[in-house]
Amino acid sequence: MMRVVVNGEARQLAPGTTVSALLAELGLHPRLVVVEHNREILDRAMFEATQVHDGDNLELVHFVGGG
Amino acid sequence: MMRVVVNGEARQLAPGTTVSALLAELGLHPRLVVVEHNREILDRAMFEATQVHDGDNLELVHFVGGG
Amino acid sequence: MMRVVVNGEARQLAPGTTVSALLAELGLHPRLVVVEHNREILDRAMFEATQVHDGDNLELVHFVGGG
Amino acid sequence: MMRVVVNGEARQLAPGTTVSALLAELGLHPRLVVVEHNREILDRAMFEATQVHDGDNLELVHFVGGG
Amino acid sequence: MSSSQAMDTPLVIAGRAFESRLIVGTGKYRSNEEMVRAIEASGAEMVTVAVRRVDLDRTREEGMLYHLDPQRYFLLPNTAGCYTAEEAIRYARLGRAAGMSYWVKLEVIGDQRTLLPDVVATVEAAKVLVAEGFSVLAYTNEDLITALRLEDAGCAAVMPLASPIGSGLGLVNPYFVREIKSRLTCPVIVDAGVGTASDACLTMEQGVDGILMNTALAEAQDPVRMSMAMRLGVQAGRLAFLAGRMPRREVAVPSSPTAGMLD
Amino acid sequence: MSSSQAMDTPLVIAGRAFESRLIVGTGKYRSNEEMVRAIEASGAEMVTVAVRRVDLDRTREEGMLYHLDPQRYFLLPNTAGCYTAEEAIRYARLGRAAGMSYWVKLEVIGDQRTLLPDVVATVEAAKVLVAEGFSVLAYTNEDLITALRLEDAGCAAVMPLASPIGSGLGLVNPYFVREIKSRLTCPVIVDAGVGTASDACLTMEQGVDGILMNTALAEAQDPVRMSMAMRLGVQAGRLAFLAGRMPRREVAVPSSPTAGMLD
Amino acid sequence: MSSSQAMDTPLVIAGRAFESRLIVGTGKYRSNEEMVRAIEASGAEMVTVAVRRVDLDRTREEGMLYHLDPQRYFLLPNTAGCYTAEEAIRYARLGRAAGMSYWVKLEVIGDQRTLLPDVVATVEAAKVLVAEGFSVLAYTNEDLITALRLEDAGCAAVMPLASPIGSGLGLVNPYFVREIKSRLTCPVIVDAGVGTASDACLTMEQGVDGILMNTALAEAQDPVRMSMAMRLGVQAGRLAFLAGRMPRREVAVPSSPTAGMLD
Amino acid sequence: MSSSQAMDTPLVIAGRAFESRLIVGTGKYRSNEEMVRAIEASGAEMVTVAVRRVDLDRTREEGMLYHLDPQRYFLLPNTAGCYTAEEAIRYARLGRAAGMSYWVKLEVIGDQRTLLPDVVATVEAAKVLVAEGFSVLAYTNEDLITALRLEDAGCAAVMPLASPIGSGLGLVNPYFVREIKSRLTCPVIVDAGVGTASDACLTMEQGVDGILMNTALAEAQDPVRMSMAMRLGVQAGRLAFLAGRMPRREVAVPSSPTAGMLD
Repeated sequence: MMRVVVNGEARQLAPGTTVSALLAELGLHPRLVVVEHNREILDRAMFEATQVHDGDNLELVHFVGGG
Repeated sequence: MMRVVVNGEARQLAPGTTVSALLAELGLHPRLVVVEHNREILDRAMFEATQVHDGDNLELVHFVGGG
Repeated sequence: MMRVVVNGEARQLAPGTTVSALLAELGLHPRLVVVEHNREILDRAMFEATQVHDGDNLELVHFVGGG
Repeated sequence: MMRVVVNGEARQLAPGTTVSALLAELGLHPRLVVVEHNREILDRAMFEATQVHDGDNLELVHFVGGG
Repeated sequence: MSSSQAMDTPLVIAGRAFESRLIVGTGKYRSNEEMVRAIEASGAEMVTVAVRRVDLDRTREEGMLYHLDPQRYFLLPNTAGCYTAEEAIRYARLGRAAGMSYWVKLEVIGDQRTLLPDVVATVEAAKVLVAEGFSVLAYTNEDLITALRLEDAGCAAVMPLASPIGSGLGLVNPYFVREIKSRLTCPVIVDAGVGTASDACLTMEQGVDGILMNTALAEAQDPVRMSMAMRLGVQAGRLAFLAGRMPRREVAVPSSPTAGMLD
Repeated sequence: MSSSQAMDTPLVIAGRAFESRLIVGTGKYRSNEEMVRAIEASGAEMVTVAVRRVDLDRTREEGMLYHLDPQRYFLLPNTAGCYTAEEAIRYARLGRAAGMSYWVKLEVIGDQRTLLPDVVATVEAAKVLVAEGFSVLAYTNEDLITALRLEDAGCAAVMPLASPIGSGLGLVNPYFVREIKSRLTCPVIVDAGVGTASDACLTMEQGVDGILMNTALAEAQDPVRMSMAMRLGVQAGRLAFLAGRMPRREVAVPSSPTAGMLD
Repeated sequence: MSSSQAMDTPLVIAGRAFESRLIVGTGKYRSNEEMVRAIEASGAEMVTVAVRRVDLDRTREEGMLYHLDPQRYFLLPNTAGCYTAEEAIRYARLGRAAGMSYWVKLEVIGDQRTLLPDVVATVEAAKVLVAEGFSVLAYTNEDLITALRLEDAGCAAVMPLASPIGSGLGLVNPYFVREIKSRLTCPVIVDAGVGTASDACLTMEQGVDGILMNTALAEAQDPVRMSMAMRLGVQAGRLAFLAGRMPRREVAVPSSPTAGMLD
Repeated sequence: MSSSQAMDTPLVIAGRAFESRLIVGTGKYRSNEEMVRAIEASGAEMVTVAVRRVDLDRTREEGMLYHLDPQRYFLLPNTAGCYTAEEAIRYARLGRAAGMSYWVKLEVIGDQRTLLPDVVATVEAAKVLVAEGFSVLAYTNEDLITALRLEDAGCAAVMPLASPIGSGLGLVNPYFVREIKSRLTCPVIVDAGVGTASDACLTMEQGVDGILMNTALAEAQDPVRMSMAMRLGVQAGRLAFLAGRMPRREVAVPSSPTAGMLD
């Protein structure tokens, strides 16, 4: 298994997991999430093709209420 | 001729002049004027029947702009 | 005994008690008290000579802190 | 003659003029003036010894009313 | 404005209901046309008028009834310019005869320079007029004691000033106006002194029932725009009062979550 | 409201026109339902949102896009909570990715207790973001010099505070805000500190182009009513500014004619 | 303080001259010792006292005359707590008998919650007392008309409030107080409502002749320091009024010369 | 004034103690004689002066050292009129040479119309001057973040404005000035904008350590009287701050006992 950090928490992922797969696993709709992959914002079009690697840092963000 | 005071000014009127006649002479529409005859407010219905007498004091008032 | 009212409270006094005697009995210095005897302000010079009678109403007042 | 600039105005000075001489010529008391000589503040102790040269820029300043 | 009025109840004075809490005067406009358009923009349903002699030398156009339709606007005669109770009572009666209504805006002035009310004469006149069946809306100062007496005298509304007539200084003493409102049961209308929309808004936020104004509209550079501004300002202040404002605090509080920040 | 908006021009920021001069936040409401109804009542077309981590333990309902239709409301991501230029730039980019727009409300906070802006870092971040093509609406303090630099940096709007975020103290320094407005050519939006409708009205009377608020609505006892109050208060203040208020004077001036009194 | 008093004239009331324009009350202090030290620090020459029943159950120490030397301080009896003219007249007479002076601070209260004056009863009582030879210093509200009547009634001084007794809200209505001062010839002393030194200073800057206060001193955390502060604040405001302040302007003007800068 | 100063501690700046918390400028007086008398009356121990070219065409009398004895007054050179850090540093050095002291009132102006400070350049210049051993008293705006940076830069005192230089608008933003005072450990002196004694008093009541002013004195109709007024106003405000004011309340509280009334 791979060790990655998602939104600051350590997680174990199966090798070869894609970003799409991760979002699906987390029950998140790709349209409503922005993914920052190792500090780089990942284009939605690349979710399918992008694999997560051991040690990666992922931030999954969206809009919340704010002023 | 009779000498009366209308709105503070001395005027000469023919004996027997009625309030209606006075208003007509002044070009005032009875509906739009209130007549105070010797300090008594005169009912519109009485304009016809009311004669002005020598020495009478008449105040002809209406609504003007005010706050 | 006489029944009088002093500062709103009923009191018993020996017949013939003077205002001076009353003040002395109450431990009040005449110079520092104003006496209202049956609604009339009593001159200090009269404290000695003035007798209290049955049913009299006395108000003993002085200066207190106020703004 | 030398051409120097004193407080923004061109002036002619005799060759060899010292700062002290210049102040004297201008009627200025050395204690009450600060001399900036070619952008360098000149120590009062050096007024005597310092010669003004052709093309020099001198600023003579002092305290005035201000908030 | 339906949506905003749906959030409020009507203003009821002497049993008569008004959708608008803004009452406007008709004096000092540059032209009658401008006055009419400004009053329309203000949304006011009740407008005040003065009672004066017909000018026998001038054309009839000066009369208000030529310009304002009494079917559309409820005309409230005032006793402006009166310095005694007797004089005010006389004008009130003439106003009733002219307007066919028993309503009067009672003013008894006590001083020419400040146009401040003579509260003693005002209470005296109010008693007489109430006894004659008038619905008296009484102009007064910010004195609570006088306001209570005017209510006891049977006034239909008590109208403390925000500041002197025509001054435009706004609401100088919100404490006293708020106190008057909290102590009276009859409607409290703030009369005189409002200068701009924020004054009207702030005044309504004190919880009063309405505002009466004239100079702020007539003397604005653009009376029609200002009338709309005042209409909105009065509604805004009323709704803010009903809504209940946030607390004031000297420490900042973020509007966005402090949690969920990125590493 | 058509009649009142007919008296004004739209607010144009970065080439985009808005009918409403009120911009509202989406934070701190008691419920999302209340937030939605309040925003509707406010008439706002642009609403601010924050960018935060998805909470992986909670239901999806927390996301704003579940509640506000981006077709109906123009979403303005903010950088609230950022204390450095770098951090703010990072959040601005994430907001752009989330919202598909190049607009950002730039905030770089300099102090946790007062949430006052770090104006140096704000100018620095603004330059970077403008270079990346962002339309930057920059939150700042009442300092004219900083405001001029933000305009020079290419900001689409400069947003001085009325008072600290969430304080509800209202417009503390009208002079400086007026000065900023008079010296800048880009829109000036007052952001933060407004507490009630009269604050909004007074602020607009200074001539500024709009107001951004959140806490005054979310923390009102009745946010929907207060939102309507603010909508009206902003319009009232705007129109009063355009109308041009009467002069203030300490001497009274009668509203009714002094001539034509009876003997 | 001699130098500062050299710049002013004494306050003259009913022919009696006072160096100090600050009059203080004697109520509500934590202890009589503190009261005495505070009054000393205030520099006041006239102090108000109340007339009350001797408490027959308590020690004699409660009497003011045990604490304040009438040779040093001019004692001004008040009619505080009276709600009718008759009651106030009765207390005034008792005060005269107790203090051997014909001076009285006349108060007729009209409402228990606000302690606002009943101005009608106050004028009525003033007439009676003046006829009996009293020097009447009358507590009143900010109403000019009432103030003029109190002067006509022969009052030695008219004393409008700054704000309600014991409220500490400061000078709420400077316009009306200034107007009263400009229209009366007798001394105008502002009585009640001052909360801190800047209130006193601002009040004196309106041009009034003096200030009477009690709660601001007695309820300060350190009454002695506050009494000195008020003494200085009253003098400061008085001198600033006499000096004539600079104009207010919204454009800056340098204090240092713009000429003579270096290249 | 000893008694009042006995109630306070001295103002200590850069290790130097001052009895007076009032610092005054020397500009804009109608005559040097008037200036000297005004400064005497103010009780100030530190006075600011500007550095300018000697006017080679005029008599020597213009120099300040002809009028103020440096033995009696501590002269504080300013950098007024400087628009860049470099320029301000140059003037500071000239001032040191002229005054033989390492103290400077640092001003770097950012805008000619408002004379507001360029806070970025001010912080930059402060760092350089502190490194050269100067005791820097820095004029700044009401921004807390900047104030904290000036303290970090080693300034001997931070001097936020009350309002623009020469405006006389008084203390516009008491919240921010209070916040600055509560967060800094170095002395906070309010510089610029005070117009009259009550402004000075109110400013000191915020807890700041002192006030620097010039125009309010020089432009008063009677500068000597106003200087005494300011001296007293500053002391009054300081003592009121130390004394701790009574609470504000909207309900009245009697100053005289409610018990002991007669039947």
